[in-house]
Parts: sequence; structure tokens; C-alpha cells
Amino acid sequence: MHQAEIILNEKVAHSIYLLRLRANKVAESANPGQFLHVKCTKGPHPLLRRPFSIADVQRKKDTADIIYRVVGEGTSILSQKKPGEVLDLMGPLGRGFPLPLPGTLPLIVGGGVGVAPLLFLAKKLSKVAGLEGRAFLGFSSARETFGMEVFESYGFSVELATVDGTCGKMGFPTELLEDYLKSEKKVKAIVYACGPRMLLLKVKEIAASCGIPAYLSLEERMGCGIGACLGCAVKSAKGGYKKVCRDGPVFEAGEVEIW
Amino acid sequence: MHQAEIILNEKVAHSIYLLRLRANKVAESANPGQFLHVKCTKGPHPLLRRPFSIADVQRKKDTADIIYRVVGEGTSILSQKKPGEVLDLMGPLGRGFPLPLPGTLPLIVGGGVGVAPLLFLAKKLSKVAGLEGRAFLGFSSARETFGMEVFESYGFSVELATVDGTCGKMGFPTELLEDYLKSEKKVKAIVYACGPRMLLLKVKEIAASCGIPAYLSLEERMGCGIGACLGCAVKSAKGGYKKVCRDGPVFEAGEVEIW
Amino acid sequence: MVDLSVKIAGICLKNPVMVASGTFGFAREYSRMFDVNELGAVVTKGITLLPKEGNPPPRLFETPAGLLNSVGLENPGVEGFIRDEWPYLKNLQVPVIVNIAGETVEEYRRIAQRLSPLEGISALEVNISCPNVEKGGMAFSRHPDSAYEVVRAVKEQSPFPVIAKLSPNVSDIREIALAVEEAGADAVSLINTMLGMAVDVEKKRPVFKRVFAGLSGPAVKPIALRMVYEVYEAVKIPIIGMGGIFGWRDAVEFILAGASAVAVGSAIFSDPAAPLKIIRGLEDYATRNLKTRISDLVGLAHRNDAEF
Amino acid sequence: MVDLSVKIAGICLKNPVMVASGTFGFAREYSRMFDVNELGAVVTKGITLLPKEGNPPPRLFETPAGLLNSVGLENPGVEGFIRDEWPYLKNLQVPVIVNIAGETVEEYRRIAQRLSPLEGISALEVNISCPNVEKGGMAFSRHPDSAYEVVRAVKEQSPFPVIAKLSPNVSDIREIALAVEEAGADAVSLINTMLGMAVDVEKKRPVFKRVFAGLSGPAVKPIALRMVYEVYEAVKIPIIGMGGIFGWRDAVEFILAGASAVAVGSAIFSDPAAPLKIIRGLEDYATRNLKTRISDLVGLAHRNDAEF
Ligand SMILES: Cc1cc2nc3c(=O)[nH]c(=O)nc-3n(C[C@H](O)[C@H](O)[C@H](O)COP(=O)(O)OP(=O)(O)OC[C@H]3O[C@@H](n4cnc5c(N)ncnc54)[C@H](O)[C@@H]3O)c2cc1C
Ligand SMILES: Cc1cc2nc3c(=O)[nH]c(=O)nc-3n(C[C@H](O)[C@H](O)[C@H](O)COP(=O)(O)OP(=O)(O)OC[C@H]3O[C@@H](n4cnc5c(N)ncnc54)[C@H](O)[C@@H]3O)c2cc1C
Ligand SMILES: Cc1cc2nc3c(=O)[nH]c(=O)nc-3n(C[C@H](O)[C@H](O)[C@H](O)COP(=O)(O)O)c2cc1C
Ligand SMILES: Cc1cc2nc3c(=O)[nH]c(=O)nc-3n(C[C@H](O)[C@H](O)[C@H](O)COP(=O)(O)O)c2cc1C
Ligand code: FES
Ligand code: FES
Repeated sequence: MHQAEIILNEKVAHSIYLLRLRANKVAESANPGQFLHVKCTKGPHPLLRRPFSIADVQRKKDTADIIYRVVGEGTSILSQKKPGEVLDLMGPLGRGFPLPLPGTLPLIVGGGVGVAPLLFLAKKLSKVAGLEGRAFLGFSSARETFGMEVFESYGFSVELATVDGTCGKMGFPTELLEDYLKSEKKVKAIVYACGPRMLLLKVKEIAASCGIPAYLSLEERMGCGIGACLGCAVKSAKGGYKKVCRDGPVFEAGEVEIW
Repeated sequence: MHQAEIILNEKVAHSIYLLRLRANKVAESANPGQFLHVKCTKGPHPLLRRPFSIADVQRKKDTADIIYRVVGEGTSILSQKKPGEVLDLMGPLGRGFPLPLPGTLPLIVGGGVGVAPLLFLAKKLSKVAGLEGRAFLGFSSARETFGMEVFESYGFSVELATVDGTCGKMGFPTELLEDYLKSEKKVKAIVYACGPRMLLLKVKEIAASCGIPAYLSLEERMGCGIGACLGCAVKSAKGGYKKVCRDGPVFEAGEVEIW
Repeated sequence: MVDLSVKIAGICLKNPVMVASGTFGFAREYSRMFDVNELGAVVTKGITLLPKEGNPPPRLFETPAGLLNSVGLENPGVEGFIRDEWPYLKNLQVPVIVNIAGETVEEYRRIAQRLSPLEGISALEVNISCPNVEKGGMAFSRHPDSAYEVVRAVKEQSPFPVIAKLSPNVSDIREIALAVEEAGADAVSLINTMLGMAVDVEKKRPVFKRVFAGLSGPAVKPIALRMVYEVYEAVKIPIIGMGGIFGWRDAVEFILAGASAVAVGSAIFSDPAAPLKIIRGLEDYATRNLKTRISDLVGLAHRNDAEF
Repeated sequence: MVDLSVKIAGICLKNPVMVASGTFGFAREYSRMFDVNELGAVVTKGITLLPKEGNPPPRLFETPAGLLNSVGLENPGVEGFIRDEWPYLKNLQVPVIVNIAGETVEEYRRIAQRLSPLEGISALEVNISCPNVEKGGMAFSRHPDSAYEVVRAVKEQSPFPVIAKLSPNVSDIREIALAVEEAGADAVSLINTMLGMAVDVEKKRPVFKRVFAGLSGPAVKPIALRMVYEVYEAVKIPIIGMGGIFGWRDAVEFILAGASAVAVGSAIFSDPAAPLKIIRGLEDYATRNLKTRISDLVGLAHRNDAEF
């Protein structure tokens, strides 16, 4: 556990917040796809911590960011915290995204707040692996979009889809991915995805049908966050269950049964 | 229920806060000794409202004040609220302090945060009944004192006691009351008290032995706050139980058994 | 427009949201705060044959998301009720259910008898599950035989429908529900409070003079919901679900689990408007889910064709 | 200096704070976060004869101040345990209690037999109260006879002290505690999880595939505490108290109610350091209350001479 000071906690889109923490251990060691397990309140309710993907770290400034959407009690308490307050967190936890071989084209597919860990991933791909690729992002509506400029700043070309068509194409980012892969048949690519279950399922299908490796960041309700309670199970392709917190949250698409 | 906007929420002494609300209904109708039943959180924990005596109202400004001490979860949540936020409250509830007959000398005995309702009482005694008297106030320590100037501004003479002797006399305000009554035997007085149980018990004894009427503001853990749940029982002198929220919180000392 | 009305134990409720016994007094207290006629039904504080003083303070203690109470059935007795409370209650434009309790089967019988001339009572709720009294109380609801006996006795006396209110402090609630169904109960209320306690760590003794007290509030909701689900599969009579209902979502959970109506108790202390908000929430939920009648939702969680 | 040590079931613990089975894995996971040797004892995840996959997701659901789990005893089986977990555990400088579960009395017997050569096991905790499995589990703890049988069988095989872990989902926990005492249990653990459930109001079906799940966490504390208090008056063997312990104050409540030791479960998810903070809190509490031995506090809430 660390006690991390809140540096910033600001709305970046409709009901989406960016929280920046002073957390040198996280800043030093985090990999894209790993998460922080955050205590939203000191009291007995809500009881559990909340997991959030790391959306960025700034090593020089000792900071780590998460981007979260207010959906319930925990995130709503979080959104009321002010800079200067201290947050109790565990992490970085879990296994993040593996970097591709040189020469591979990274294709990023993000849905909603699932875009968060992909921002950090794009940074690493570009700065460490020297790879730039394409990002296909989907949101419900224009007012909930965020992060496009970040991908662009790392040299990614961005295509947008919104469910209501208020921005980009009307529809889902998986359609953008499909269109792209149809037009660029022979590309040596790798897919990275995070978002709602339906999105991951679809990405898995598409990647499999094109014979492209895909890495998916999964979500499950978490207890301990470190593999002790066996609460965050996801069916393994080989039978039995993997634990999202310990074996993931990022899995190779073939490892797990998403539904 | 009203939704009242917070105008001010400030520390006035060690772990003691003054909360000012825009609450015109309360400001219009409240009597000293009545209380507000305040919801500290929207969620299911802590479940119950918290009762606080009204410490002042400003009719012209439509405001009502409470003064509270941070002792547990509810008050600690309350202390983090900021001006502009809205508080859900019920009240004014309960029966307050009766005003004395003209010519009576009001003797006020307050211990700790129990001083809160007595501030409002002093104002009413002075402004409405034209009576000024004496206030005997007790606190654990100098750093927890508050309200002395308020009594003075209403023409009350104030005597202080602290448990650790850091301010005023070392000891309890009931000793100040006793000393006063010993020196002024024949005075036609009325005692008003609020504070810890031991203080009320002692005041009751002293008043009884001097044949002076005394009105005590009692505390009990509350559920509904309006006489429906029968949770806030205090033994009636006539047998059975009175309800602090409905029959009190202010009782004539003879009406109830305090222990 | 959603039809919120439900029929339970022969009573028509214009909506399925009642208040739980003991948390709403005799309705008068809350009538100053809102129009109690908007409720589905009013359930009174428990009435005993003779007046009862109740337990010494403290009577309440808060626990995580819950509340322990040791009120001890303080009430004016059946005569006091008829004299002081009934005249107000009988004029309400909403079904009134009278909750009754006794120390012996004979007492239950006599209360029921005494209430039987009161035209306008919609039903009796037989509390065989109060954990806060010396005699009778919860003991009746812990064994099928005694539960049967009490309900049978009341049923024989009462011209009104009889609702049996069961204790959750049992190994198998279905067994008790079956017994009261057989005894003729027209409905069951689930659940009364869970037996709990608290210790004062400063004084090193139980918080309550009677040591044990009844736990209610959101803390117990998962347990109450489970019991409603279990009992729905065991009996044919309708269920009034309660225990920790705080918002509309909780009410929906109970209804889907099998409750035909729900009662809001401790949550009223947190928000007196909770029952009204829940009514509105139910209506919105039904609309969103394209249900024209709230009663179509009852027990839906039991369908095995649900899209798992 | 306060003497925090306690003796329970023949084991000496340097302090009375253990971790609850299933919430601490096999200790290795948490050893990266703090020194697990500071605990009073480590209790392992439940072990069955054969490996168990556990239940399909979701396995966890949060409720007000509580947690429903349907892990379903996922574990590597007794052989896997001996091969993969025991080598680490046996080197801990702290008593290790192995929690075991079975579907039949015979299975319990065989696990106990298989574990009996493992020098260094401090005790077996016999889980006859798991609500999350198809067969066996909680059923054993709901009747005195079957509880007796299981504990008797394990006791016959085991060279180690035997602790019986009871289910709270019963009418009278004292009855079960008496039965396991008679069967030779050296201590009882109270309580396992309460049977509860949740309904997904969007999908209109139970949240869990197995419908029911086990409720733990602060929500159940008042119930757990009551059971410890009841059992303390019924049996002579020591009690390990658990169920919703979140802070030192809760631990003190359990000890005053009659627990010789306590276990922290769900609270660890909220704060992995909770057990250590509780140890420090107990020490401070004892000091403030002028007790030189923590064991002097056990059961104090039962004294009738307490200053009421
Ligand atoms: C590895 C991992 C990484 C994650 N990263 C991020 C991230 O970067 N950003 C982010 O925003 N989120 C992320 N999440 C998700 C995030 O953890 C959750 O959104 C968060 O825990 C929600 O907490 P809450 O208390 O606000 O919501 P909760 O109060 O727990 O509620 C969640 C939802 O469930 C609903 N619900 C509650 N009860 C019922 C019922 N009976 N029936 C039906 N519905 C019900 C609520 O309405 C609400 O919409 C991640 C999750 C994982 C596992
Ligand atoms: C009519 C009335 C008027 C009032 N007016 C005022 C006022 O004007 N100002 C004011 O400050 N207060 C007032 N009070 C008191 C106020 O209501 C309480 O201080 C408040 O409700 C405390 O809430 P909390 O959540 O902060 O404390 P809680 O969390 O409820 O805890 C209260 C205390 O109990 C202790 N406690 C909890 N569990 C245990 C246990 N197992 N063993 C031993 N101790 C335990 C806690 O440590 C804490 O010190 C009034 C009360 C009444 C009835
Ligand atoms: C203060 C209080 C008093 C109660 N009195 C009674 C009663 O007189 N008769 C009864 O049958 N149930 C009584 N109950 C139980 C409630 O009716 C209800 O069954 C229980 O509280 C669970 O619902 P809840 O969690 O919504 O409060 C009482 C509960 C509380 C909290
Ligand atoms: C995720 C989880 C897994 C559990 N697994 C076991 C188990 O394998 N064996 C067992 O006896 N109890 C198990 N329990 C029950 C706990 O040991 C404990 O009895 C219960 O959770 C109450 O304590 P708590 O409220 O502190 O969590 C488990 C509890 C949880 C929350
Ligand atoms: S959250 Fe406990 S194992 Fe993953
Ligand atoms: S708080 Fe309910 S009667 Fe006083």
C-alpha cells in the first residue's frame, strides 16, 4: 500500500475524470495495462477497493494518472476528492500489455473509459519500442470522448466512432478495425483492446479470423487484487479459471473465454 | 425534509465546527432547544441521521447554525462538506426551552458542545424576553472553548471552567453554579442546562436542593426524530418512557430520570 | 402508464410499497411530512393485549449499514390502540394493516378477537418474530409447530386476512413458511430483524440491557432477499418482502425474487420520503423494461429461461 | 508491556489476530506486502481431497458494508497443496492452520489422514459451513448430528488439534457448538458466511450462477458477535471469533463477548494491513484499560457485575 497525494482530479469529459497522484513507486515501475487498487473511503462501506488502469506515468515528476468514469458509489466518492488529499492505493498490480516485435503494426481498439490504459500503451509503444500505429476509439457520444490528441501526439492515427453518431462514424470501433483490416489485408499487426465485454469479444473474433494476435484487458469484480481471494475468475481456454488480477488483466485473446 | 445550502462550515475550536445553512423554514420557526436531524451521506452507511441542536438563526438572512464536535463517522463526513453543497435536513424538531416569567434570573449551564443550543437560548432570553443572566460554561481544555463572547454580547456574565485548568477555574461548570447559588441564596432563578449526562444529573440535584426549576436538554441515539420509532427513550419520572425527539429534547428536570 | 397495483392476501394495493411495522408509528407522525395516502399500505407498530412500556434505553445502536433496535414492543395495548390510534387510522385512504404480538397463543387469539369488530382493518400482520421481548416473540417463529399454532389461532378469530411475519433466525425459513401457509396464512412477511448484538468496549458490557437486539437495514438485505427467493419456491401464498430496502433498485430485487409487495423500514429514518421515491423508481423501472403491470415482474428471477 | 499471547486448542499464538480462511490465499500473496510472521496465525484457503475448479464468474458482489462471494472452494486439492503450498508455509515463523472441506464424511477423513504426516501443521480447521458448493459444505453444520460426525471423523485421524468452523445459518448455533465439542473439537471458529443473494435488476436474474452466495464483512458483525456471545455461554472449548472484523474496536468486541482469538477476513481486501493495525490497536486498548494480558479480556462482557 502507498499513501499517494492527489495532485489533480478533474473532469475531462462527461462523467470522466483524470486523477493524478504523486506515487513514485508506481511511476518507476508501472507497465501499460497494469492497474492500481484504490481505496475510496476509510469506512466499512463500500467495502472493496476499486481497480483502475494506469493511464500514464511521469517518471520525472513521480506521478501516475488514472482516468475513471463515475458509475456508482465508489467512483462518485472518488470524484469528490480534492488535490492535497491522500489516497490509499495498492499497485502497480497485474500483468500489462506485452510489447510487439519490431516491425509490427500496433492496432489499438478502445471503448469508453477502456481507452485509459491504451493511452499509456501508445506512449510506451512509441517512446520505447519506436512503433506507431492506429487507434480505433469508440464512445457513446461526442461529449464522452477523450484522449484522441494523446494518441496523435505519439504518432498514432486516430479513427473515431460514437454510438449516437455525434462524432466520427456512427457505430463501434470494432467496425473501424474490421474496415481497416479488410483494406490492408497483408499487414503484420497486433491488436490491443480494452473496453466493454462485447467489444473484446468482437475484437477476439476479428483478430482470430485475420490470424492476428490480440491482447485484451479484462474486467472482473475484484477483492484482494493480488490473487489471494480467487474472486476475479475468468474461464481459461484450457479449463479452470484464470484470475484477472494476477494472470491479467491483460490476456492473449486465445487464453480466455470472454463470455 | 429540506435541502439546505451550506454557507459556512468552519472550525471554531479544537474539533468543533460551525455549520451555517440557508434554511428559511428553520430560520422562521425555530425555538432554542429544538434540533435539526441531518443526513450526513446519501449512501446506506452510516444509516441514521444525526441530530444537532440549533445554535442560532438569522431570520433576515434565512440562515440557521449548528455547532458540532467531530466524534465519529457522521460528524467527520459533515466536517468535510464545503460551502455550496446541499444538506438534507429535517426540522426544527422537538420541544425547546420554555421562556421564564419576567423577573426571573436565567442561569445557563453548558458543558462542551452542549453550549451550542444555549447560545440561541441566550439570544432569545435577551432579545425576546429582555432577560439577562449568567452563563457557567465548562470545557475539557482551553482549546475547545467557544461561545463566551456570544453570551457576553447578549448581556450574560460568563464564568468558565476547564477540566485541565487551562482556562477559567479547574473543574466543572456545575461547581460554578453551586458556588453562585451558595452566595446568592434568595434569587428567583431558572436553570437551563445542556451537556454530558453527569452534568445534567448534577444540575438536577443542585436545582432540586435549591428549589429552583431546571430545564435540561437530553441526548439519546435517534432513529426517526419525530416520535415514530420509539428509539430515543428516557425513563419518565411517572413510569414508562418519554421520547427525547418528541417530548424533549428539553425536559423539566423532574420529568425524567437521567440515569 | 404502468399499472402499479397489486393484490395480496385479498387486499388491493394501489402500489406495492408499504412501510414496515414499528418504523412508521401509527402513521400520524409522518403524515405531517408527506401524504401517507400515497403509500401502498400502512402497517402499524406491533400491538399487544396489554400496554407495554418497552425496554430501557439505549434502544438503538448503529452498525455498518445497519441498525440494532431493542424497542421491546412499546405500545399502548389493544384498548389504547382502539381508543387513541384507530380513529385516525380508519380515515386514511389507504389499506391499514395492524401488526399484533403476544406472549402466548391465547394472547394472540384475544387480540385478534378484540380487533375483529374494527371495520376498515385490511389485514392483521402476526408478528411471531420479535427478538426484543422476554416471552413469546421470536420463539414462535423458530419452530414450525408453534408458528402454525399462533397463525391458526389468529386465523380462527379474524375476519381479516392474516399475514404471518417470520423470523430470519432459523435454519430453514421454508419450513416455517410452509407451516403458516398450512395454518391458513393469506400471506407471509419476510423478514423481521436478525438477532444481533453490540458490545460497548469502554464499559466492557453489551450495549443493550437485554444483550441481544434486532438487526435491520441495508446490511441484512442479501439475507432477506435470499429468504424471499427460497420461500417463493416453497409456498403459494404471496410474499411481502422487506429487510434493508433502501432504494428502488432494492425493491426491484425483492420483487424479481418473488415478493408481491415490499415494505420499507429502517430506510425511512434515513429518508422519510424513501417509500415515495421507491414508488416512482418502480414505475420508471417498469416503463424502461416495457412492463405495463408491476405484478408481471414478481418472481421473474426464477425463470430458467432468463438470458444467463 | 501487554502480553498479547493466547493459547487456543493447544496452540500458542503470540497474538490473537489470525486471518480468515479463503481471504489470505496461502499467505504467499500477502507476504510481498508485509511480514506475515507478525500475525497470530495463518489460516489457509479451504483444501478438498481433489482439486476444485470453483464456480463460474461472477464470484464476488458487493452489498452494503458487505461482500457476497461464490468462489466455490477453488483449490489445488490436498496433493497439490502438499506439493505446491506446504513447502512455503512450513517455513513460516507462525502457526499455520489448514482449513479443510469435503463432500462426505469419508472425504474429510481422508484429507485429515493425508495431512497427518505434515509436521508443522498447527491445527486443522474443519469447514463444515461453506455455502458455495453443491454437496456437503454448509449442510453438515446445519444439524448437530452431521456436525458431530464430521468432526469425530477428522479428530480420529488427525494428530493435530481440530477446530470446527460453524455456519451461522442455523436456528440455534449453541446446539451445533455443543455437538462438535462433544465430538472432540478443540475449538470452534465462528462464523462462516451468511447465506445471501443478489439480483441483477437489468438482467432480471440472480447475480450468481448458483443463486446463493456467502455474505461476509462488517454487515454481518452484529450477528457474528451475538453467536460468539451465545456459544461462549454454552461450551467450554475456546472460540475463534470472526465475521466483519474491520478495526481494533471490532476485535475487542469479539474478545469481550468471549472469543479467545479473532480472524480478519474481508477487511483484508479493504486494507491488507488491517490485521497488523488490529494487533497494535488491541495492545493500546489493553494498556489504556490497565490489562497486562489480553487473555484477561476474554468474555468480560458476560460478567453481571459489570458497571451497568
Ligand atoms: C483491471 C480493471 C481495470 C479497470 N480500469 C478502469 C479505468 O481505468 N477506468 C474506469 O473508469 N474503470 C475501470 N475499471 C472499472 C472500475 O473498477 C469500476 O467502474 C468501478 O469499480 C466502479 O465502482 P463504483 O463504486 O463507482 O460502482 P458500483 O457502485 O460498484 O456499481 C457499478 C455498477 O453496477 C450497478 N449495480 C449495482 N447493483 C446492481 C444490481 N442489483 N443490478 C444491476 N446493476 C447493479 C450500478 O448501478 C453501477 O452502474 C477497471 C476494472 C478492472 C477490473
Ligand atoms: C437532541 C440532540 C441534540 C444534539 N446536539 C448536538 C450539537 O448541537 N452538537 C453536537 O456536536 N452534537 C450534538 N448531539 C450529539 C450528536 O448527535 C452526536 O455527536 C452525533 O450523532 C455523533 O455522530 P457520529 O457519526 O460522528 O459518531 P458515531 O460514529 O455515531 O460515534 C459516536 C461515538 O460512539 C463511539 N462508539 C462506537 N462504537 C462503539 C463501541 N462498540 N463501544 C464504545 N464506543 C463506541 C465512537 O467512538 C464515537 O465516539 C446532539 C444529540 C441529540 C440527541
Ligand atoms: C425500530 C424498529 C421497530 C420495529 N418494530 C416492529 C414491530 O413492532 N413489529 C414487527 O413485526 N416488526 C418490527 N420491526 C421490524 C421491521 O418491521 C422490519 O421487519 C425490519 O426492520 C426489517 O426491515 P428494514 O431493514 O427495512 O428495517 C421493527 C424494526 C425497527 C427498526
Ligand atoms: C472470498 C472468500 C473466500 C472464503 N473461503 C473460505 C474457505 O475456503 N473456507 C472457509 O472456511 N471459509 C471461507 N470464507 C469465510 C471466511 O473465512 C470468514 O469465515 C467469513 O468471511 C467471515 O469473516 P469476514 O466477515 O471477516 O470476512 C471465505 C470468505 C470469503 C470472503
Ligand atoms: S481479486 Fe482476489 S484473486 Fe483476483
Ligand atoms: S427517534 Fe424515533 S421516537 Fe425518537
